[in-house]
Amino acid sequence: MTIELKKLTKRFGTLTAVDAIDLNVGDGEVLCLLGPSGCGKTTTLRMVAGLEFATEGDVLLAGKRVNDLAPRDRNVAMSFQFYALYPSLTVAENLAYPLYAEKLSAAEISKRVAQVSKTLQLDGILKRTPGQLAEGEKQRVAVGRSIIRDPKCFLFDEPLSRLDVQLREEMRGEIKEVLQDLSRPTVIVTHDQLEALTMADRIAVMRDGRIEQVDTPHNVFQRPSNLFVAGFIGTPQMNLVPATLKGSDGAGIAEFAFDGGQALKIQVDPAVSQLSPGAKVTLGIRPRNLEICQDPVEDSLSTKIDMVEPMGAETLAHMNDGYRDLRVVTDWRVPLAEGDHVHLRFPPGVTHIFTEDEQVLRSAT
Amino acid sequence: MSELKVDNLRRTFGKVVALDGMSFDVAEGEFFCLLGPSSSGKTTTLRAISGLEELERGRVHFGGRDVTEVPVQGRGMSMIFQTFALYPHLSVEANLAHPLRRSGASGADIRKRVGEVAELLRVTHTLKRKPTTLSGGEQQRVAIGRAIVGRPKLLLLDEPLTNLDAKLRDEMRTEFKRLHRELGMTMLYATPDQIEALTMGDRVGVIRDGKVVAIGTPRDLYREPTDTYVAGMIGSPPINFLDAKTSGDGQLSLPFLDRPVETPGVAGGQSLVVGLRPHDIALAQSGAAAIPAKIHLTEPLGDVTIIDIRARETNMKMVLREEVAAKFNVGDEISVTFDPGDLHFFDPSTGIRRERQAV
Amino acid sequence: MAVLPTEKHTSPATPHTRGGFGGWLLDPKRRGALLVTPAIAILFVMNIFPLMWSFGLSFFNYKASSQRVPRFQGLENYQDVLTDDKVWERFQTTAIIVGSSVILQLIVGFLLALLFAKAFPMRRIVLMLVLTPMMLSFVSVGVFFKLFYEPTFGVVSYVLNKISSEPFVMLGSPEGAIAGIVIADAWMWSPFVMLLVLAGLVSVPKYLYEAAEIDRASKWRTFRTITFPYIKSLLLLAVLFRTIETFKLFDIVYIITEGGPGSSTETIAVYLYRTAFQFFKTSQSSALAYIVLFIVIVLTNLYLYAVNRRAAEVD
Amino acid sequence: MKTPNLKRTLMGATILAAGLNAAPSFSADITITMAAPDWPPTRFMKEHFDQTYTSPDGHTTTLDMDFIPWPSFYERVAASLTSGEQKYQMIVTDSQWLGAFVEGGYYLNLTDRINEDPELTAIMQDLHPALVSAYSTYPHRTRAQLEEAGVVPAPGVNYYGFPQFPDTYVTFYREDIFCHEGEMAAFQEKYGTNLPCTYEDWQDTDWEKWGQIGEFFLREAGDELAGETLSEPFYGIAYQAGKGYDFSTMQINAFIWQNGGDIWDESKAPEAQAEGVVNSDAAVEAFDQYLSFLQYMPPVAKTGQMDIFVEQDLYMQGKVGAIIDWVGLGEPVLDPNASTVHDKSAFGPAPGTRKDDGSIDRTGNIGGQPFVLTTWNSDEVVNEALNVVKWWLHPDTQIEAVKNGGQSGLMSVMASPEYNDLRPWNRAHVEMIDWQKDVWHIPEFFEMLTQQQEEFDKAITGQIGAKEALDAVAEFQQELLEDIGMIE
Amino acid sequence: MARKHREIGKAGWGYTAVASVIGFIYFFPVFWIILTAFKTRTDALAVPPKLIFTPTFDNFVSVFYRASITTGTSQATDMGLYFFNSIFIAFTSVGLALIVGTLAAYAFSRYPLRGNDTYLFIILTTRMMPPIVVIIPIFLMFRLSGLAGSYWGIIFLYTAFNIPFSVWLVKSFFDELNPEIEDAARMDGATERRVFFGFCIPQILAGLSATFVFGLILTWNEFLFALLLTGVETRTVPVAMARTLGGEVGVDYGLLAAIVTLFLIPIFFVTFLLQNQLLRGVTFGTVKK
Repeated sequence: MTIELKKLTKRFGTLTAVDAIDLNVGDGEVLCLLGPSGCGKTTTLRMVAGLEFATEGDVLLAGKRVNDLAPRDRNVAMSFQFYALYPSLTVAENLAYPLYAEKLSAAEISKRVAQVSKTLQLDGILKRTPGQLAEGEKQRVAVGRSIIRDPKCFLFDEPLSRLDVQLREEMRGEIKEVLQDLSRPTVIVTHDQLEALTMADRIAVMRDGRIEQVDTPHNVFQRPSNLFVAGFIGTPQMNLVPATLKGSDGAGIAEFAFDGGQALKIQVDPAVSQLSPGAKVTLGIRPRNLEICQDPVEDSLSTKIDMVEPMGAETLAHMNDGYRDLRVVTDWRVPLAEGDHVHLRFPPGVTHIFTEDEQVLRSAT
Repeated sequence: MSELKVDNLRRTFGKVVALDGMSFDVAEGEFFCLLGPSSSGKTTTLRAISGLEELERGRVHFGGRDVTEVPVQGRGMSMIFQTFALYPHLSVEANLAHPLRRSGASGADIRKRVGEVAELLRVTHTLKRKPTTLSGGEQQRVAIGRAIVGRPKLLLLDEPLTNLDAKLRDEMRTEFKRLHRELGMTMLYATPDQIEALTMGDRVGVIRDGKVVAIGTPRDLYREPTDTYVAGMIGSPPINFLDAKTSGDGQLSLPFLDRPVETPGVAGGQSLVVGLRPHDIALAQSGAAAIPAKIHLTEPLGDVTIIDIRARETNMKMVLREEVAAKFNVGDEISVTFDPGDLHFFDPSTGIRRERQAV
Repeated sequence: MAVLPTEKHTSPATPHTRGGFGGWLLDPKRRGALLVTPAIAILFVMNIFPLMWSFGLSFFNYKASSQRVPRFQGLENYQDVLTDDKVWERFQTTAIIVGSSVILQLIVGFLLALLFAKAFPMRRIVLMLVLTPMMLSFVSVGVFFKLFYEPTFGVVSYVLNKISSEPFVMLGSPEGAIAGIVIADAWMWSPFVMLLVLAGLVSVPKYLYEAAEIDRASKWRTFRTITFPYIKSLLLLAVLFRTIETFKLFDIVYIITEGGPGSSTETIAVYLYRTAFQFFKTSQSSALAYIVLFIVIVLTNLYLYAVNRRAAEVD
Repeated sequence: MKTPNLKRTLMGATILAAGLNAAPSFSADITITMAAPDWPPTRFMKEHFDQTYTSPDGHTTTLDMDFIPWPSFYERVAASLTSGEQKYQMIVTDSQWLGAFVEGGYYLNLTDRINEDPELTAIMQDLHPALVSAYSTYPHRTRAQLEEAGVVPAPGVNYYGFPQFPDTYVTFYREDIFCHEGEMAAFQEKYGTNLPCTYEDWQDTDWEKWGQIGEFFLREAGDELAGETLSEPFYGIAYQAGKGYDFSTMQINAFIWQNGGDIWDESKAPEAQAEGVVNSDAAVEAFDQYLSFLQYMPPVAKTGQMDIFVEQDLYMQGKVGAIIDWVGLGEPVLDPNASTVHDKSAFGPAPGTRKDDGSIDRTGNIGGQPFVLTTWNSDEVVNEALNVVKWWLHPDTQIEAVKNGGQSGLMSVMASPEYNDLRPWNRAHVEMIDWQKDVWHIPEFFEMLTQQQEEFDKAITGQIGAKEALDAVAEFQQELLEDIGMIE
Repeated sequence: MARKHREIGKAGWGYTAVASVIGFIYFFPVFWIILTAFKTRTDALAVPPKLIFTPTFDNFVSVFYRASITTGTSQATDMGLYFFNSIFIAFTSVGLALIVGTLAAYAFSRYPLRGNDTYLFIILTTRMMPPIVVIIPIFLMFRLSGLAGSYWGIIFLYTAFNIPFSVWLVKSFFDELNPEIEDAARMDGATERRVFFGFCIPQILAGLSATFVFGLILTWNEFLFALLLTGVETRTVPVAMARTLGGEVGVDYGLLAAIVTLFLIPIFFVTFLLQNQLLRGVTFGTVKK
């Protein structure tokens, strides 16, 4: 079973919420739709569920076009951002709710409820109503209700957005474990890149109704296809430094001039040779990839520590040389003092180049 | 000399004890964070300091005098509220100008100050608008602006980032820190989020059940948590707690190891709770120190990946760089190791930290 | 009560006093009491004091139309009232009218609410048509419904006469007269129930219906498990509020039937009015008024209980 | 209230002193506020007062009439009186309230004034004794008692009021139908007696014929009436049978009296009983007769809502051939804007019970209202108010009033040659007024009336019989009268 | 593109048509009353009932001027004065109640007294009880105090009548305010008076005006107190309306309908504007949504 979206478009009046997107979710695959609020990810999900109608394009579930089917006829399971637990029913009744339509025997229903409640550790709270549950429990019940039956696909809308920081960290893992057992196409909508990175097999990064990149978490993180994805994924945010290409050697070693006059050679993707010297580029490098040297070394950017933020195991340092801010994350043991002059090295192979049209410059692999 | 001295505050709401023996000092110009879970008394503390809350017991000293009886209007503090509490019926400009009204400053003066603050916080373009038309980040900045425009000697911040989304929170943290440096005012910041406390605070006071249970610099609290509560509170992913025994001097038995670990300074024959931070667990190259473990779950966070491992029935979390972690899959067998020097020891019954020499 | 403040609502500590109005207002210990005083004072003078007075009166044999010096007679008035078959008959009549009217209001109001629960073009305007009855005065509703029921001139009678051969004489029998009053009252106040039910219906988060749709729940199950629980407490509120209000039913009865035929539609409010203002049995009517007041207090208590339950559910 | 007012007493003394010292032409500004129902007879009084009145004592007198809508008139006046606001100097009052408000100390006893003032004495003598009995006396004195005394004021009788609008009920009928040749012939054929067409015919109409008329003119839609096909049902007769106020008692009392029954044996108080009088066989028989005609009336009679206005509406809209209603409601019948039968109506005396000698007893219950003075007025105001009374009961004023929809209680006016032609119902009114009696004026009257209306209503709507109803009334009245000490 | 079903909770013009028909059936009695306002007496009582007739404005004229049947002269009905009385009495008393009630509501919301809920309960009870229960003692009190028939008497009474309503409704608005805004104002140095007038009141201005209007509507139609406790000069419109109920003729349906129609117009529009607040208003703020 698969989900296929073909040129799927949704317009509300003059506003185009979703703009002709194509997407495939394979059987058993978990796909995260990731993007800032208002990017059209929830609308896309709702079109798959049938709660919203496509203006143009098609939704195919298991190869069948379902555009004109009501949600109930599409046989999808969905968990809502606000959980949508039925407030007057107990947890057990909530879990059993989707099963009534399948005309199962009472015994079968209670068996399935028991199964799910065991998987999600809901045994202790089966008799309670949603009002008596903690946020995390509600969340698990919502998940339980969507996985109790055997639908064509699973849809999750911002499943963790209502939980506090600590609970979110716990639940990320928990849901991921559950998802690994469901062999159905699954779509998760989230605006939190950490959730997407942890839970997805693939991530589709959306912006303004379009998909910017679809790839594995690893690739989305390590090989962003454009400036938006690079900036959106990763915390602290990737350092994005405007620079001018001075020249390259064809093997990926290129020299860049920075504002303020400093110039250095950095090993980047060999595709840099496609650019002619003088081209304006943006260099992208993750805060954890920059290396701090106390003493000046060749091809390092000298700068000054502006501010230090201890984060426990790591330390985030803000550097400023008068022209640009750079964020660097180091182990907490590295001594850093505000006002110190340091030198930053760009290790080979970790610097991305974005051209003026904001696309990454990368040789085919 | 301490600018703010909070001494043994008590406040109850019906049967609920909000504050009970809350005491701490904040030095002039210091950025002090109160860290504690929700309803541990942070908000009540700030409100008591500001004079918005009456106290049953305890004194508040500020700027060298006892202000316990001084009305809220006369304390010269300002506050940033969790809900921002912007005046919805006034324009941004009027919101920012309000704290200056009582100072008797001239209209021109007020306009100048408002302009400066708006400039500083990059909200100049919103001055004529009503707060409800602003984005969350802009509202937050206006709230900050209103709190600092009167140049208070003490700025109280009550979970100001709770209502913002993750990305904005990261940005605002840095912004607060920068503001503190530029304005040099004393700040008292309440938050339930350890990362906020660690990144911003000069010192952090950890609150539990209405009183401060630990005070220290972020680094100290991370390195030498005073008890299991503090240890569990600080650090992400949270510290791994393990039940351990010492078999002899310097010999520590850990549940996931079939042999004792050499740990100098540990006395024999006692039960301990051992804390081991996920970041302190490393992949083992090879050799005797290697502990065999199985990968249970991976959570890629971008640069780093949290790996849940299981070693002899014991679940632990560790953190690996993404490019390293990407090589592994769930179910893979790996070897890990740690430096015994990174272990933290706690009393199993009280949870209080034990220093090595004392152990 | 739902009105209990959370801890954040409490007064700030501002122990210092100042002169003048500000200082007076600023005294935090008395501020609440002082602010409440004017309201309580007016209520005391115009409501509570008269009530106490009449409570006193209810132990005398005072008549407002007589110059005789009132004589204290203890609980005699209460005894008279409570042992008077007439009074019990009026209570019974009131109960029947209140009961059937409230039930009818619930049904009609509920159906109307279902009609208006959907968003449709011009909804606000169409809704106004249904809300209008509530804005009329009792007098006009009474007079015109009486005219509608009139066997010769009435529109209702005219239409029904076309259908049946017998002339339609609605108010000729006790049952018909009660029906006539109930229909008029229910017509006037069903929109109120509708408003409450509508509030319940729109308070159901849309995502619950979406979830039910996804879960393939039948319409009936959706109603039973989602819609109904949301309006349940509001229905209870509607019942109590309307019961309290219908308990006051006076003008419509007085105009449509004058309590007739016989005394079959004379409500306790009409009877109280007659006792006090036509028979001038001031003391006795005070005693009866106190009994009515007691019932209203009980009902009001139940009402507030329902309000709080609703508030708890909404939170 | 009779609380002595020092200020007022002093004022009175000053005025008295001034009167003694100075010339008798002491004048002042006087405002007389009068509670009055809002309808033409009172409106006329105000208009005419403003145009014609000059104070014989030289005062500048203003008559400030508070026109109160009829339906809330009683409540308003009762509220004003018992609330002690002392707003009114004069009040138009239904006669049955006299007891309650005299006992309450609100209505001024005028016996001495009348006694001392020959002008007033003359007026009282000229007033029809039925009116004096009904409108003026408290405790109530019957016409017979007054006539026996023969003088005004009669010894031991207290006088309170003067007629503002003396009202009687008469028959309103459709000349076009009752004088239609075909209908007349058909009626003659069916009942062997004539269909009343002229005034004289109505003088000879008893309840039996009234019933025949009802039966005769009961027509379905589609039937012929006076040569035209009816699109809606038509009815022959209607009289009051309404639950409100006194809207059935007034008619039922007539039946009872005419049948030799009585409504309460007050004349023998305190020994007399309500039991056995109120529910006497004669009374039951009379009530039964009253009920027997309801079947011919428009269906609203079955609801107990046939009040004096509904009758009038049914008549004016051409739904009924003849009604018995108050003269006071006659004017709109002639108004083309309100009435479809304004040019087809004539008026006759109300039917009565034929006695053995062939004459007809038309004893009826008087309507209309007296006006009274209130007890808190200063002497000066009382004097001036009595001047107003004299002005109002002056024959010239009375004639003008009659021309403008009023009525007169002065025998001299009613006897004047022009009187009968002033309004079409005047002849009937004069004939009827001689038959009038009134209900008893005890303070508890309202309670009795309400309960009685309730029982009558049950009988009218067919829930109980005449006997049951009157038994219930008798039992209630007996108990109540015993309670208040009227019966021992 | 073809749609098999609509999104949940939405409907189109077809639905509007159905709802309009049902709404109109429900509205029909009112429609009939409005029609009657344009009918002559004969048309109003015509059998069969007339839907088509020659409309007349006489009834509306008669509201203010009436022609005497006998003399044919036209007299002012004093309806202008009664209008003024209604407006003056209602505005003054509702205004007073709003001021007094707002102060109390603020206290109940922000400075709860001991027994706060009991006070609130008593206040609500005074409004829930049938007026017939209090009218007797009030009547007696007016009798002794001499307040009967004066403007101040009825204004005072209506003020008391409106206070419970104002307190509960305004309190519900105060309860919804974010109290941190007031705290912020205090921190900014605002006095308590300024907190109240400068920050609380402006935020609930809309609520206050809604309360005022609801109070007017409730007071406007009051009949029993007005009947018994107003005098000639202080009579209000509902009492004056009673003149249509009988006098020389029975009920003057056309005139009553005309008055009802005239009085319906302002309330209709006000209700239309306040539609979203309506429920809160009619339940004294106890039900917010």
